[in-house]
Amino acid sequence: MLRADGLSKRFGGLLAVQNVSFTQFAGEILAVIGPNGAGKTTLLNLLSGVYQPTSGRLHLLGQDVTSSPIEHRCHLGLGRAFQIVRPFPEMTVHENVTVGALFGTPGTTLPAARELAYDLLDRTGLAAHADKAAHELTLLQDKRLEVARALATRPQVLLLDEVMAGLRPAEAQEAVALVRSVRDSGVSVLFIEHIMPVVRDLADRVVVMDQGQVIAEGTYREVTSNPQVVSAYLGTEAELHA
Amino acid sequence: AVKVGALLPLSGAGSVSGQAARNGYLLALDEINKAGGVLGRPLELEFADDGSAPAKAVPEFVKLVTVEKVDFMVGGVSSATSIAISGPAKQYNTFMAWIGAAAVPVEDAFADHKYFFHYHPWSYYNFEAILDYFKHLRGTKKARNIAIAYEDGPFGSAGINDTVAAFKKAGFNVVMTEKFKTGSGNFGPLVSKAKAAKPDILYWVGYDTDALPLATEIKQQNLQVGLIYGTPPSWPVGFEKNRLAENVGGLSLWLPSTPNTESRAFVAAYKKKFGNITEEYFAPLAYVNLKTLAAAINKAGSTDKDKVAAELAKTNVRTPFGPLTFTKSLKTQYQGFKAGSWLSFQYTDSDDRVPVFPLKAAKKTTSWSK
Amino acid sequence: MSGASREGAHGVGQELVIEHVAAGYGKVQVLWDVSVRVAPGEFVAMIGANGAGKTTTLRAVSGVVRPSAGSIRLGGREISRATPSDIVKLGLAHVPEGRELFPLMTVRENLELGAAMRPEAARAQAETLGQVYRLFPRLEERAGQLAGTLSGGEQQMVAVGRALMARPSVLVVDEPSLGLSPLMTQTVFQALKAVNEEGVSVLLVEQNVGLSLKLADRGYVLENGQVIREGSGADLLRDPAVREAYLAL
Amino acid sequence: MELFIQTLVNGLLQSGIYALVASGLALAVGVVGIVNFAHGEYLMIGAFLAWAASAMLGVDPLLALPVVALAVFGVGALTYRTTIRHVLLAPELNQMLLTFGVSILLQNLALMWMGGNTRSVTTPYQASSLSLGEISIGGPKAIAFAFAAGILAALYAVLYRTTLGRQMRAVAQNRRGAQLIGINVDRVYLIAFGVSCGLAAVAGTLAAVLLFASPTVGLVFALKAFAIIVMAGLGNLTGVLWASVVLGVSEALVQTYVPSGGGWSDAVFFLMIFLTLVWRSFRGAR
Amino acid sequence: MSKATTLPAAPVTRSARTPDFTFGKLLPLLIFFAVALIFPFLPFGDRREFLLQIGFFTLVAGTMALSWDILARSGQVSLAHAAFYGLGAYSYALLMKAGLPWLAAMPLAALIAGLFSLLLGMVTMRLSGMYFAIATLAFTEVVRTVIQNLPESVAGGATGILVPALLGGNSRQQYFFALLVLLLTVGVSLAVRLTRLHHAFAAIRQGEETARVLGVSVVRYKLLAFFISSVLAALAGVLYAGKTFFLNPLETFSLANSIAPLTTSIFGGLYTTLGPVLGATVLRIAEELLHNIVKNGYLVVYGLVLILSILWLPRGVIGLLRRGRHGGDL
Ligand SMILES: Nc1ncnc2c1ncn2[C@@H]1O[C@H](COP(=O)(O)OP(=O)(O)OP(=O)(O)O)[C@@H](O)[C@H]1O
Ligand SMILES: Nc1ncnc2c1ncn2[C@@H]1O[C@H](COP(=O)(O)OP(=O)(O)OP(=O)(O)O)[C@@H](O)[C@H]1O
Ligand SMILES: [Mg+2]
Ligand SMILES: [Mg+2]
Repeated sequence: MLRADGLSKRFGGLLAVQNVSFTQFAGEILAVIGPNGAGKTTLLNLLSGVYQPTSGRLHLLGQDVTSSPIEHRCHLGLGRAFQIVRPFPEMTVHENVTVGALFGTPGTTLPAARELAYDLLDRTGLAAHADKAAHELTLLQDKRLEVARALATRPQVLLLDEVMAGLRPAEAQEAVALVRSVRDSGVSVLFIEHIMPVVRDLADRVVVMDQGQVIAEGTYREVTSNPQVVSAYLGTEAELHA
Repeated sequence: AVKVGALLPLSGAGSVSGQAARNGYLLALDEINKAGGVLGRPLELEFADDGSAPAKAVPEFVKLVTVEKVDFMVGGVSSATSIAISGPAKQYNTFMAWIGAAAVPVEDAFADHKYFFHYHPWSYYNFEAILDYFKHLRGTKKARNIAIAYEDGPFGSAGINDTVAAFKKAGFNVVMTEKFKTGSGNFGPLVSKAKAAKPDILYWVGYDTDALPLATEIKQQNLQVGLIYGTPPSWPVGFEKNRLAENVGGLSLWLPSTPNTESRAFVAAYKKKFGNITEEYFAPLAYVNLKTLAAAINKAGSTDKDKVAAELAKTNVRTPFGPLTFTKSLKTQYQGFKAGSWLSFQYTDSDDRVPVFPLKAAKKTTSWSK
Repeated sequence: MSGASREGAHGVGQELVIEHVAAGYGKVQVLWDVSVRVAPGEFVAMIGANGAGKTTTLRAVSGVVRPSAGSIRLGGREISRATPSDIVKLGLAHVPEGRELFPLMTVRENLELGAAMRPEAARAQAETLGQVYRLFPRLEERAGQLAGTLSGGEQQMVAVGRALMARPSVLVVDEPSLGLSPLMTQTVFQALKAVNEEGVSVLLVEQNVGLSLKLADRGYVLENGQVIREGSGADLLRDPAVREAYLAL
Repeated sequence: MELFIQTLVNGLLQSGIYALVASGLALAVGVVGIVNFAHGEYLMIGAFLAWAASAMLGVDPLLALPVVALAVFGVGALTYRTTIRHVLLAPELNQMLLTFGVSILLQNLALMWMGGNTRSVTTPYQASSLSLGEISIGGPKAIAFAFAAGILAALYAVLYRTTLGRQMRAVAQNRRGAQLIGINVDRVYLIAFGVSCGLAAVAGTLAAVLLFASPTVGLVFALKAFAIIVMAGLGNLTGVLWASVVLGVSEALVQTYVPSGGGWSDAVFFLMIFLTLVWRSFRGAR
Repeated sequence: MSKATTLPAAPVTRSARTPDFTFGKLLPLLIFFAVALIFPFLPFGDRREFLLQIGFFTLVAGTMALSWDILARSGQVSLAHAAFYGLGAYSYALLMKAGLPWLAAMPLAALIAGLFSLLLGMVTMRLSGMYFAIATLAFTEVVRTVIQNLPESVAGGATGILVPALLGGNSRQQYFFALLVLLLTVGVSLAVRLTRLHHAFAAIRQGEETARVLGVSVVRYKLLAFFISSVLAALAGVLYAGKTFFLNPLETFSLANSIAPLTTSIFGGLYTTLGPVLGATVLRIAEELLHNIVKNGYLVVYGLVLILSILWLPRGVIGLLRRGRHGGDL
């Protein structure tokens, strides 16, 4: 589905992402974890086309998309939710999602897009806020909106950047269930998260990054018992499940 | 009562001339009504502001004609607004005794209008007057080389090619022809160029805003030139007090110091009414405009356009500008002042403008700085 | 803000009292009746569902949102009508939701501005900056980088660091762990505890309920703009309703 | 060769006026983010005050400058208090309409009181110049250039070296953040806007000496100043001087070496700006 | 591989659907056009001819403002409207001079302006905010200077060029023709509002990069906005040319012609169809009334009106009519 070969990104003197390669298979849920500033979000920006890589290649659904424009990747089936939320502030919540539905898949009619947007608001728990302007939402509601909008583009590969941070356990459970159900419909999911219980429950495979590089890769159990990961990322709190 | 509409630029780019004209009209109105009005009743004068913009001038003109039902129209300063109202003017067959709008396209636009009296000289008459003066300077001061600086808008650019050709035809060397941007204060390059051209006369066509910066730059770069001669519609207030103004020459239809009786009377009356005197010739021009129109109506004995036109056409009066009669211009029927009405003057160190040409009006001879 | 400050590090904690506060945005009322008390030097946690009004409560405290009713007192002075800048001068610092950094300024400038508005903090600026850098070494590495280009977690560190730079006597913190790695979350919480132990009163809003209640002396539960429960951290942790709503996983 | 050097000098001197007018705008628009369409009108007020000082009181405009600047600071502060303050939270376009209204108001007030005439002042140094061989450097324009450079340097120092300057930048970048750390946002805006107007008055005073005072004197230069600060990059103060010099010199070159170049100087001015902006946008893209 | 993914069925709880469009929202527009249509037949007596002229220029101002607003909806705050107005006017003048029938010259002139907008749009693509505004301003100034400095035989140079009267100078016919152009503009505006264009433009305006991530083809939509907007502005320019018989570069391309649509739209209500039209009408009426009441210095009061209106009506005149939520306006 998604294959990265030796992706690198340099900001001035800083190599934020160094030679990262991985492959994500259809229907797989892949977690990317790592310390703050490890380069996770930058990696996502490379995948979604917000940044051009300094070197390396990227394939999406068999096509080389290394230098294709952002919207083209979206049309191919790449959806993304931002870590630092970016709602369209003056639009209503519903209109925000409608934009994703309308343009994510070429050929969608406006009524169909509106309908889909309402469905997604229901599924992300934003139904009650549908007619609010997006700038009136709380940060956590904005994060849900990010997810709803990304889903609205009907992606084949969904990139989620810390969308569950700040959720209560019960809410996190719902979110986990939502992501699972999305996966069950055939979508591959790549997500970044610092909440380890969520990573544990959701990820089929975990990639660990530090200082721009992949330092470990494997199942949740494998990576959390990797001493390098523990010292760089998890800390002494080895007991992760409350 | 007889109603006259005055369409003037009371705001916008042309407001200096417009406001001056307004005062001239008010003064004339006072005098007319004190003397018994027209056709035995007080004359009514209705002002409208054309904002110096065609899109405002058209409705205002139509309003004066159809709503206020004025019998005659006076005023008009900017060429663009005058052209814009030529349509409605023809539609309503409006009687127009017009003071401004010197550009040639206006003449084209009103060429076939039966009731169009144009007081101000067309731009080619202005040039004729200048050429006469320069020929005189060639005779007395051996002036041969002319450098021309003109602003790049419609005012400065109108007929510039003809100007250059005419100078050449009259035997002058046009050693420089340069555009400048009015109001920019950016004369450095132009004066540098003029220095290389070594002109006897620097002839500039621009606005009041350009007078001081140009004079400054000439002094700073020490350009040697016999005469700096300009034709702005008006001069900066306080320019006469500036040492840089000394010997700068210009063209005007009228100066407050113009020595004829009519002018002195006008100055006195104006001072009495407004407390000070204006330098803008649009004030006396408007004054003459309304006075002659009122006289013609009285003579015609009715407001019938044809009768009034016939009487106005016969006008032969002395004015602050000299005698006024209406004769044909290149394209229009009734043209008032022509080349002969223009005065050339120079600023002197006694803070005043003194006529230097034509010689019959001159109070001193031209100071030549070479 | 009385003269003697323990170890000269931070001001001695002041009391923060929120009484029957109501507030909202425009015509929408969000808080109905909120009463919270933070004793001098106390560490109080506030928890509550998404949209309950926690952030709004903190905004009311720091003067960004005007309460429509009720009173807020800081060290005995009424501040519900005071401007945010007055409130900061009285010794309150706020780590806001959404960080609210200055994106086109460097990390260092962001931090220094945190100290700039309080003379006593400005005087100790160099020293506090050292403490913040010790707490977040990453920020020292990135001192010259524009804050807007930092990673999410790094920005959160700046937000916390900027508030500490003010050497507050009362610190209100809105979800500081958001976006931080597990390791960094621990660091931040330890830092809050340390600051608190120096005498600073802390009011913390946090979804990481387990951790925050463990640290806190007392806690409040907010729902629909009203306080529905309060008690010691340990009591609340034992409360079955709280456990079910905020801890079960 | 002499002509070439004189041309460069001419361009440089003209750029001083540009930079001077732009300096105040650079603070309000470039740094603090208040899009002030009325900037030229504060310049105009400054020019009239300087003219009044000279023509009515006989005080040299340059001597009157501090008082003029202070007075216009006051006018600016008043404008801020009564109007701008209330639209700070509104979208930028609303601010534009507001300042546009202020501009119409002030310009027409001036027209009503002073008439549309051009007024000029007389000073002994007006035509002073320094001659180096055949090259001459106009005195007042050189003063304007020095003022511009000085003001921009001072602004830079204030913005990047003082707490007040940092506060200004902070307020512009994140209002709520600035509030939260205790910055008195209202006061900072007031000062920034007032100072910007005061600087406009400095430019106005020199405009009165160099050019003229009239209700429309601000128009020509404010427009160009806007373009200059945008070309420099909003918030880039050193860029303002550079952009002015580049524009002034290229205008001078065109005027000198292209026949009838004076007519093309505006085209060159704006074409340079257009190309810079476009080029930078394509180069800067990723 | 096609995107045939179906999402799992939604749970039973359903959001309340707010309809996007109701005919009720069109009512004010319908009223406006009804009034505008019978306006020339109202018993104004002597004032009719005058009011027709005012009406004509108001309709032109409304067309300009609305066409500017359509562009602004895509986040492009342009100061090139004078350029397209002028390009339309000048193209029309030159095509008429070349002997084309006016009904052919008019659309052709609009198309020429449209082509220029595409060129401009392509190079200003990546600029936003003030940078975009100043680049478009610079474009206008360059176009003006070029026309001004071309030999007089080409386009009249600085002096200007005469244009034949529109519809033989019949002011009532001119009025209805201007009304038709405004109707066309309103139609286009509504079409933009009620189709996907609305969502594309709004998304680009509020977050260009985010819009692209969501699949919006930003380049295409921005250019489309530019094209539509400039064609309509050019039509307004043609109306102006045919009404005033005369064009000169300084007036036709003046900054005022770029700023008026901006202020009119904000005054009326941004990003709506009714707002700019209403803004033009109210401003013109206000100006006319002030002119009659204050006479001297009415522009001072006019400036004051603008200031007070933005202080009290942050959403423009339309905010008085509609107290609804964001985005609901047509
Ligand atoms: N535009 C930029 N310019 C300079 N440095 C940048 C830029 N964007 C990111 N960086 C730096 O690159 C590094 C990687 O950032 P990134 O956002 O990818 O981290 P992350 O792994 O997502 O961290 P977090 O968990 O905190 O969100 C960080 O140190 C950041 O400061
Ligand atoms: N600026 C605003 N304008 C209008 N409504 C707002 C605004 N900010 C928040 N709200 C509304 O107020 C309610 C409470 O918001 P608040 O931010 O206080 O909640 P919270 O408890 O902090 O929630 P969270 O856990 O999501 O941060 C929410 O329903 C939100 O939609
Ligand atoms: Mg990240
Ligand atoms: Mg919150």
